[in-house]
Amino acid sequence: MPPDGWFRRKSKFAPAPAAQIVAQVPDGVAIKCAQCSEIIFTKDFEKNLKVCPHCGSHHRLTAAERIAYTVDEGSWVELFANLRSVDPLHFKEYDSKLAKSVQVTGLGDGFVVGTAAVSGLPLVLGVSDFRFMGGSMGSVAGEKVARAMEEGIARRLPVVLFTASGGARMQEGLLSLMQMAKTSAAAARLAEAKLPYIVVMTDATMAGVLASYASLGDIHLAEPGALIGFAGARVVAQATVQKPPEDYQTAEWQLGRGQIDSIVPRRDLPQTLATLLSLLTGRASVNTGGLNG
Amino acid sequence: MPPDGWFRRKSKFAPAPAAQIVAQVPDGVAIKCAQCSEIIFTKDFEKNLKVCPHCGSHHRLTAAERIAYTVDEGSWVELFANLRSVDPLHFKEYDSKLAKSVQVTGLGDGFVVGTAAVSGLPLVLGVSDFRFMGGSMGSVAGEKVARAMEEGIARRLPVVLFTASGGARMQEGLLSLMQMAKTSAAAARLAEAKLPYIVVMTDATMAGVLASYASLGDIHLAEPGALIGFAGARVVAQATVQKPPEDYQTAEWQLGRGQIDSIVPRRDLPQTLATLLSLLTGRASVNTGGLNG
Amino acid sequence: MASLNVLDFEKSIAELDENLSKLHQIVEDRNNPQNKPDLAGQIAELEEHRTALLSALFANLTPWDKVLLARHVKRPYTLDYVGAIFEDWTELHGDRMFADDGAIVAGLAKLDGQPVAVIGHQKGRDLKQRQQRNFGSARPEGFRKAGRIMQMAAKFGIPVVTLIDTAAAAADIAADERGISEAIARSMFEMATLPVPIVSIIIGEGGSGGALGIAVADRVLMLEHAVYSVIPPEGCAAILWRDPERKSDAAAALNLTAQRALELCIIDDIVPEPLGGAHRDWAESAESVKAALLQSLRPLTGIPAPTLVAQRYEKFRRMGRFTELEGV
Amino acid sequence: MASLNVLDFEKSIAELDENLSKLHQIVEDRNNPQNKPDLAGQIAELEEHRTALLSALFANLTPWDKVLLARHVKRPYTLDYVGAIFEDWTELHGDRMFADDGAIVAGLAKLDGQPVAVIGHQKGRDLKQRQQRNFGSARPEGFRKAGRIMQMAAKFGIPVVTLIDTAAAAADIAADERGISEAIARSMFEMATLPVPIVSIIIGEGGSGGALGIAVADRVLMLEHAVYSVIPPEGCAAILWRDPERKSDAAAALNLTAQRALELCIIDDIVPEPLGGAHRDWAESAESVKAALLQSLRPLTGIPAPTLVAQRYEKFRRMGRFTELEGV
Ligand SMILES: [Zn+2]
Ligand SMILES: [Zn+2]
Repeated sequence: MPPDGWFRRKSKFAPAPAAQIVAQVPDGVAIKCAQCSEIIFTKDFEKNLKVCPHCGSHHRLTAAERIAYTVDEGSWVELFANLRSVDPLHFKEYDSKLAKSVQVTGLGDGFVVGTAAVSGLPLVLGVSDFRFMGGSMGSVAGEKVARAMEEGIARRLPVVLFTASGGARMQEGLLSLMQMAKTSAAAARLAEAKLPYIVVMTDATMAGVLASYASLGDIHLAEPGALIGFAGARVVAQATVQKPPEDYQTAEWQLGRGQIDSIVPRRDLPQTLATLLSLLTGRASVNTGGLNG
Repeated sequence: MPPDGWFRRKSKFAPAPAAQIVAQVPDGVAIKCAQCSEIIFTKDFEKNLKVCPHCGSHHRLTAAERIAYTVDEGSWVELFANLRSVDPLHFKEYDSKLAKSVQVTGLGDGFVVGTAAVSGLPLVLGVSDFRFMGGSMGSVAGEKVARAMEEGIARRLPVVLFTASGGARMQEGLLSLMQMAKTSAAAARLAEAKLPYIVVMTDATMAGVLASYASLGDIHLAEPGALIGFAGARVVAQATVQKPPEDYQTAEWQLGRGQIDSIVPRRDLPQTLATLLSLLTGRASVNTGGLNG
Repeated sequence: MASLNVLDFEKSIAELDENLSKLHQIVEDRNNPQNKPDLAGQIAELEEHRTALLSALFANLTPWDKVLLARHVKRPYTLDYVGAIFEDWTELHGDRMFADDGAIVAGLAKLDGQPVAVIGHQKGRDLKQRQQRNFGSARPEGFRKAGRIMQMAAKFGIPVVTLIDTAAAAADIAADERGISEAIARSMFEMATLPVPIVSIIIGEGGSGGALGIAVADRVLMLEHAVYSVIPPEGCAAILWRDPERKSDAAAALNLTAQRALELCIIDDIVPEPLGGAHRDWAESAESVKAALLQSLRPLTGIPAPTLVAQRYEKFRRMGRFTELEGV
Repeated sequence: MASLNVLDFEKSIAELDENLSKLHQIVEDRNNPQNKPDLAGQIAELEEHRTALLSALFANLTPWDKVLLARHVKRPYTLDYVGAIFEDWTELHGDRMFADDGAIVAGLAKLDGQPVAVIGHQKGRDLKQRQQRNFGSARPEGFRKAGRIMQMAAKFGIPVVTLIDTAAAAADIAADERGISEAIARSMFEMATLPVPIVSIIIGEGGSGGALGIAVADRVLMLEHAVYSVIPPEGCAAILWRDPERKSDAAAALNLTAQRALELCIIDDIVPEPLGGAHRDWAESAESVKAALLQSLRPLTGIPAPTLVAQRYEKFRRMGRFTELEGV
């Protein structure tokens, strides 16, 4: 279960992590797309939901951006924000890495859960923030995923999770590994309660997260070009003689392998989610106006 | 859904149909194995359960032979023996083919059902006789398979079916095709009743039968070398560019494709069935002596 | 209607259509607004003649004519109906194990405002599409995708509609390798106990196990000129007469028309096509199919699941014709 | 014990074993019955010394020593235990969809007269076996076969025993193509609600998702010298220090021993191995495992399925360590 920094990316298909976007012009007026190297004015980039207007590359979002781009304005209520990771194994540099991630992201942990509405349809929403130690799943992320599902059961609401993770968080050892079982078991409970569970796989969704709750949705959506796979490039190279195909471990490749229901451009995601939630719950959506209406 | 006569056989793997075994020596003292061309004395052939002592080829059995080789002596009670095919579509030569099959086999139809015991363990047993129009599934065979399963449900007994069929019986048109749905639905009922269902695939198990009740067992056994596949060689050749592998559509090939639990030599089948029935029902088997004890 | 894709028995109609279209062209010629000849009478006469001819032709179609109509390349395919009949169509892909089979499409949509799961064979109209769709011959992944969507529908209490249009299931080595037989059997097995209403309609070819594999339904409908058969007529002719060219005789022997299927109690109803076949008026065909689906689904809605499943079992359980001798 | 396959820290034991075997040889030499030297005293002394040395060595194993022991090529594998512990073992093959994966074996058997389903990773001892078994690294088909057998066990009310011994799940492109992630996830998902008792025992390597994929059990046991880890020590060292050779440090950091797993409440019990490790006495190891399985299964039998499943959920639900801030 490799953590962040483990994944090699194909230049043609996979978008670059947001962190790699280097500001080329002073004062943050413009940035350079790490995918196509074109210059993008920051205000165009933001307006375009951080999709490169030149190459269409979907750059990574923070959890806050994702929520803002997805839910009806004013509908978001965060839950379980008080959970914090500990360092149960006294693992090398874990403490300092955690502190740095908290500082950089302003988040208590890399997985954010809350209730919200999309086109008026209520749901439990969970979003992973890749900046926080590569979105790796430690005890807190696993706990929040499980609580999101239990919240769905308690409130009879559908659950939508946006995944972005390098896998289990090595620094918590077996405690991390067990989050795979915990979240899968929670998904099984949600399924028994016959509540819709939609996964939206974003760049990157890997290893222990892909091999647990990310692969157990009723519906799997993915953003274009997102890196989605089991093992990192190094491990695959060790295990395989032949060269991977050009589009290996992209959303498009996974679609062809039967793992994804639909690849949806970022701008269309709110509408697609609203349609699916309406179809699965029988509730009618309402036009809520604005960006996502 | 092609009927008998449709299947080309690979010389290396598939055994010849019993009908092809030509008596070479007068007075039926010996026969010639159509597989390896060796001469076998009839009494050795019978003693060896019609398995060639030279090449191990499992020659086809009649339903009566199969029952005698499988169940505890004296335990067999036939059911539904009074069902007879009709000719609902007035299909070319169907009447005469039926009459000939009845005459050759001495059977009312090609599928025989009854209750019996194997090592003291009671079961519902069904056996297809390939001599009867290639074991093709018309209304009677479909009805008897469904009744076998319903009998299992009514008596809370496991069901064991020996398959041998070229597929649906063309001469009954859509009525034949619907036997696929009927038998699959009956298998679903048996499964809901949580009763064991064991399929023993014998030479040949093809097309509409393989694509219905034969593929729905809890356990799939097969005799060595049995031809098992979806489409006949002609159809496959039309649909495929590459040459089939040497062992294509043999039991051994299907084992490698994940469709079969175990290939069991004819002599071991009664013991294997007894062990499995004991494991699945929790009942203890008893040594009943004799051939199958 | 292009002169390509015209069946033999349609040729007289095609000629009439050509003449009619010439007359219409003259009338509609904008460069000549002053000197417009009055052809209304002629046109009306021709159209009447055309209707009469179509009626006569289509009242006397042979089973083989029906096979050709069912396979007509201009006939509306599953996605043509889906686009015309349903709202909010959201296609869902993949079997979650190996691949996404283009020969079967599946998704969620609304029919008259109510959510339904829609599953159907999809043929291709041009060469590229045909390859991508494997000519509508489903591979194991197609049936497994269908099964996944049906289980999802069951989970959320959503009725299932299947549209059948396939010559046969994929019969190549690769399909066999991945368990095409098991996939078909499993699909029927699961449909037999699916706790939601299922309505199937054969819109073109109902080719043996490949068709029945997604047609174990509470109500099975057939379009007027669709066919449903245990074996393709060509294959049947090859076996019966060692001559695939006697497919027309085989088609007759197989009783593969909607009319015979209804008489044999294999299907529940025949859905009318526009005069001259579904390919002549897609919109009218879609209206007809939509009305039939709604009419079939309505009485099924609200039946408790155990009753529904028991009735479905009895429906297929009764199929078949045989006698029971006395005193045997 | 051959001089091959001897771990570094076992070398002193190997030397003693060699001396002991020489003495035994002399005593047992049948060609020299008259002139038999009385070596009983010497042998007893050496054996005592050997036991003391083994005890000392094995009381102070490092985590990395445990990794080596868990991977020891002479260590009993799943089928070695199966042959020694169960009766009526009947192996069942295939996922009914694509293939039979040799890296996971599955079947039915009796444990002390009672039917159980047995599922386990199987490594190979020689090169050919290893290739056939993919070194015990399960492919999607392995997890799907396991799932099929578990569902069968559930259907017939038969408890499930799984034996865990894998470095990791298959991580090659082909495994990814066929959905290795989905297969692992689905297996955990289904085990979470399986309505029969499940007992898992890690007999050698418990390698991340490949291990946990069939270890979502009511009782999880570990052999004394088995290891259980979120990532192989080599991979962890490569990430932490960009140096796979620092695997020993990584093994310590990962807390992958049975003793630590028990302290972290990840496993329920440790099953003792013979002195010097399971590879020194297969029969005693099998006895130990059998006793542990029986002891674990007995209290689970008779618990109503909903209670059993609820307890299993709570067990895994509680795993993890974090804090909840107040006033946030
Ligand atoms: Zn760009
Ligand atoms: Zn022979």
